[in-house]
Amino acid sequence: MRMSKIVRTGSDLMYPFIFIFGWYVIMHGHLTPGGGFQGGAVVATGAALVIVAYSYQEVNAMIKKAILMFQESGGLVLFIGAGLAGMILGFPFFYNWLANSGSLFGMSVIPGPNPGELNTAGFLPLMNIAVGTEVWGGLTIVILYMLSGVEKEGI
Amino acid sequence: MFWNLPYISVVLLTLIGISIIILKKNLIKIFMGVNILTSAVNLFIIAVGYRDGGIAPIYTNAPSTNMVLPTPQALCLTSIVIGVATTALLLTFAMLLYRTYGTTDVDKIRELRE
Amino acid sequence: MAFDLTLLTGSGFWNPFFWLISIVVALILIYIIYAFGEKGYKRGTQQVKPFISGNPEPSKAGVHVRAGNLYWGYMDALKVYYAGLVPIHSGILTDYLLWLFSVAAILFVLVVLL
Amino acid sequence: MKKYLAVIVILIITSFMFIIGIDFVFGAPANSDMDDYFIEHGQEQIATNNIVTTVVFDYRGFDTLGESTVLFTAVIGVAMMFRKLGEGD
Amino acid sequence: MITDFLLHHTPALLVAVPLLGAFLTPIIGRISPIVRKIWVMGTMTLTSAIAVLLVYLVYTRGTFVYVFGALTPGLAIPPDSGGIPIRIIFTVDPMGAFMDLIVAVVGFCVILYSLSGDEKRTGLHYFYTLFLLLITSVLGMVSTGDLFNFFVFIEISSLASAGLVAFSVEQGRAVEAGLKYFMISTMGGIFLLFAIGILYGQYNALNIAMIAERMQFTSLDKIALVLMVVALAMKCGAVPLHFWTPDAYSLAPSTITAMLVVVSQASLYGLFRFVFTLYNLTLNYVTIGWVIIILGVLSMVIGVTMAIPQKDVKRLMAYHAVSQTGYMLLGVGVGLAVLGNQAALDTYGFIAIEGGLFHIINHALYKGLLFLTAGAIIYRIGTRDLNKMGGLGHSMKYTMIFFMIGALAIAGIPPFNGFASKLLIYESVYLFNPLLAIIAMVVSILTLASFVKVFHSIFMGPTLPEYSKVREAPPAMLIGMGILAVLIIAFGFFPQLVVDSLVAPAAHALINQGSYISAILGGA
Amino acid sequence: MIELLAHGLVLFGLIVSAIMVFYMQDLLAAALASGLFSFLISLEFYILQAPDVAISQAGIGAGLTTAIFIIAIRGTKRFEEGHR
Repeated sequence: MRMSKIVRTGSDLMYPFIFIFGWYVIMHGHLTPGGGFQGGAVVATGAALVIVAYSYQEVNAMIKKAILMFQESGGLVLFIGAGLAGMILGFPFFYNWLANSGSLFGMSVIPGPNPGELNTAGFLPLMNIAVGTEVWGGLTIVILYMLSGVEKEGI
Repeated sequence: MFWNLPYISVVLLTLIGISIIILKKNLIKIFMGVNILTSAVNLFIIAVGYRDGGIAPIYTNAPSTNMVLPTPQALCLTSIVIGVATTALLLTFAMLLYRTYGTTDVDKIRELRE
Repeated sequence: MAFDLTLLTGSGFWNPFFWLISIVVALILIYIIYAFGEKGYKRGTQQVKPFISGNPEPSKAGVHVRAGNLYWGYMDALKVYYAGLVPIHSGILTDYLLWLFSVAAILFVLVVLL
Repeated sequence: MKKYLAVIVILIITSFMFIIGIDFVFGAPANSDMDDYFIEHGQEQIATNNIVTTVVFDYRGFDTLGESTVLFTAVIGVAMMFRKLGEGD
Repeated sequence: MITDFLLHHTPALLVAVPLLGAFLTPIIGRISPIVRKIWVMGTMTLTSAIAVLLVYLVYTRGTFVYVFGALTPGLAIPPDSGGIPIRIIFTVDPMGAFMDLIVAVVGFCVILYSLSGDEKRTGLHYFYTLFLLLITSVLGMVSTGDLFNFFVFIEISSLASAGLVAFSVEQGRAVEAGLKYFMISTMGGIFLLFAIGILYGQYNALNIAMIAERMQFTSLDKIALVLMVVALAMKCGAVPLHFWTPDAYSLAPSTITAMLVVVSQASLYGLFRFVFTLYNLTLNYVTIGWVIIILGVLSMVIGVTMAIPQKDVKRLMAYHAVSQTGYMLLGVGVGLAVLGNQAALDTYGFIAIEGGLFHIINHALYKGLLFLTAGAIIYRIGTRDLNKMGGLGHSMKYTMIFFMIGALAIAGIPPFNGFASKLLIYESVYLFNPLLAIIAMVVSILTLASFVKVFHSIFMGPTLPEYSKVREAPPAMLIGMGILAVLIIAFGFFPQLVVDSLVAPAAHALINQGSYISAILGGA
Repeated sequence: MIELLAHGLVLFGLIVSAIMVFYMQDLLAAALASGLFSFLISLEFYILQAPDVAISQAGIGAGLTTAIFIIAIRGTKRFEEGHR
């Protein structure tokens, strides 16, 4: 199944904005509503838009499933690695070893309502990125594989 | 009683979800019922954590500190992602079954019995 | 013995050692019966063949009793029981889900009301 | 026959579910000490403004690991089932 | 330094190591089959070693508490929180450690077995990924002290095992079995989530110990209890919620079937944990005890009677698994029904619980062994229909011996381990209600009868012409089965040692709600 | 008052769309009704002050779940048994 040229051009134009919005949601997860799951889902929805606009064969030539699988595994390894790194540094598993440390993402905040600062929250942004990568890859690969099941039937 | 509106809708949605699951015969329809049931449970969990006049538990430019409970929202996020994973796997099963059995009617997918 | 073999069961006990003794006794009995056997037996001669009223002996593989023929009498005696039990395993997914919900309903009545 | 049984079962379950609909009071949680702790201390301990994210990734971070694992499992499952049909592996 | 590290973070490593292994398997598994085998085997060996270490620590030092994300992992309650646990806590008491041991042993044997005989299959890196995820989920389920975490792990186990059941997608029947199993498990998961929501809404806590301390047993709690009992009884395959069991067990690869037995044991653990630790005496324990007893009796009788006419070897064994689950439910249910009566608990209730728990480990061992032998036979002759088998005893001698050990153990013939645990159950249940004990004995006899049938139709008789070229199972399979067989014999010869050192602490931990609560909340 | 009205309206819409899922025999229409249901429930989450969950439900529930439902309907068949 192949959509018309208008739809494809539209999806081409839309995709960068959806992508940027998704990554905004991921990166500001600790300040505004959102986070890894939500942002990853938004990016994956954008990918779904592209996949729907083009035919499966064209998308399959564009994106390799192995790369998406690698991306998904990589996100998860980053996620669990952030937890394990604390253990190597002498803290318990999943201890937030970056929070209030002054280094990367280590600024403190004043309690109470405030506009917030991006460079806070310890390893939470790292985990947001990891989860965002994982959800993006995972949901896209689910759609691709399910479409592969449809297309072989010739429907 | 009137203020319990979300809980009452949870009960009604549970009723509809269970009805779809038991009474309908099409696999895809049954999975939609599962989706409705999951959403009903999610709504229930969120409703449990609501406080009258509370705001979302986000300090960024929040006007006050009377906040709704954050844990139900965390649980609900988890359950939504679990729901989509479950739905994807279930639909995969349905598609593969259609390939071999040529139907999505549960009355006809019964080679395994006794 | 470093470990106490006896298993205490509150009102009784069990020791695998008794089982070992009984096995030894059984082996001795087997040997005694074996010793009473016919001395003139020779393998691979006509002596081994059974005599079935002069009919030729069927091949070994042909007389193997297959699983479906075992316990025929048992199955025949309990025909009524199995006629009620087997159709329950109907293979229909919604039936199984209905069982799940029925058990939930029964337990609701039992536990919440009692 | 089976349909009537199904309707009866659904009605029984729903009538018991109404206990839930009546016993809980909407808008006034019976108990909120754990969540009050998150709201009060979450910001200074983790330096995060979004308490939900704090709960998701820090206080209950292990759940989130499990949740990502569920998604991973589903992806692997879907990929495994379509393995003959997709090209490559 | 490294031992210090291991001793402090054992529960975290128990889950983190197989998870990391599973995440990397899809990447590493692509390199080559040899690398994949080494990787999976190494991960599983490490996991088993950590589990055994954890079991040792728990049995020598008492309950192991590990708080995820706190600065001091042993401190369940932060000082500024006002006496409430706020983070996810792993509470490994002897009961949980007991289950960890089962998972470690059976998982190790199964992975050893699966090293050979998988050349015919495709998509093996997916298979091993899901396998490691399944191991992780079971280890997490039995170690966790947090309700929602339990739900997450049970969902992982549902997804992973459903995928593995449908692993042979080329046969539509496997997909059908996977669908039925997964659909019913999903409903169970929704029930469980609903129950967790109810408990959370009332008590604002997710930690089992915390909820147990605040438990008031309102009608909402009763609803939550019913939802949990139904969901977990379904997962462990108790009649009349057992319909997925024969389908899933018979069509999964044999290695996975052996693991599915362990998964259902873990669900059984969850059922016992919730009933004993979460509710204990606050609940109407006599009613719920009788509910569990009736589920157990139904499972025993219907499971074994459905098993006898089966023609598929694995389907028959699956019905026996249902039947054996009934023994555990019966034993522990009797213990639960007399929980408030101290005199009865001392005379027979505690022994009934011991018997039920001892039967869990025995069942995991011999049922795992039986499914593995069935897998070896199916691997060699390519059919699972009992009517087509016969005379295999001539060519597969070791498999026959292992099958015989497993069959005699499941039928409760001395001196194998099944007899010891069944004896405990019979004698204690007889004091509770003689009728139940008689039913249990009759079921045991029927089990023996049906295994005589299986043994006769698979191994006895002359060599059939179509199987004249069948060879013995590969050595890796034999080693995997051999470890289980040796354990069965050892458990049969030293039952009192096992009961005293492994089972009795677990049973004490199960019925002693106070010690579980005080391990988390301190004092009290 | 207006909030209460909106709240009630959303809940009413939820139940109506769930009943639509029950009665639609065209599975594609039922999938779209299910998407509408997801969207309404995300609105309800927003009303209940859970913006995180609302975004998540809108992206995952209303967007992706509907998409995979439609893909699955394309891979199987469009109408329920007994249709016409």
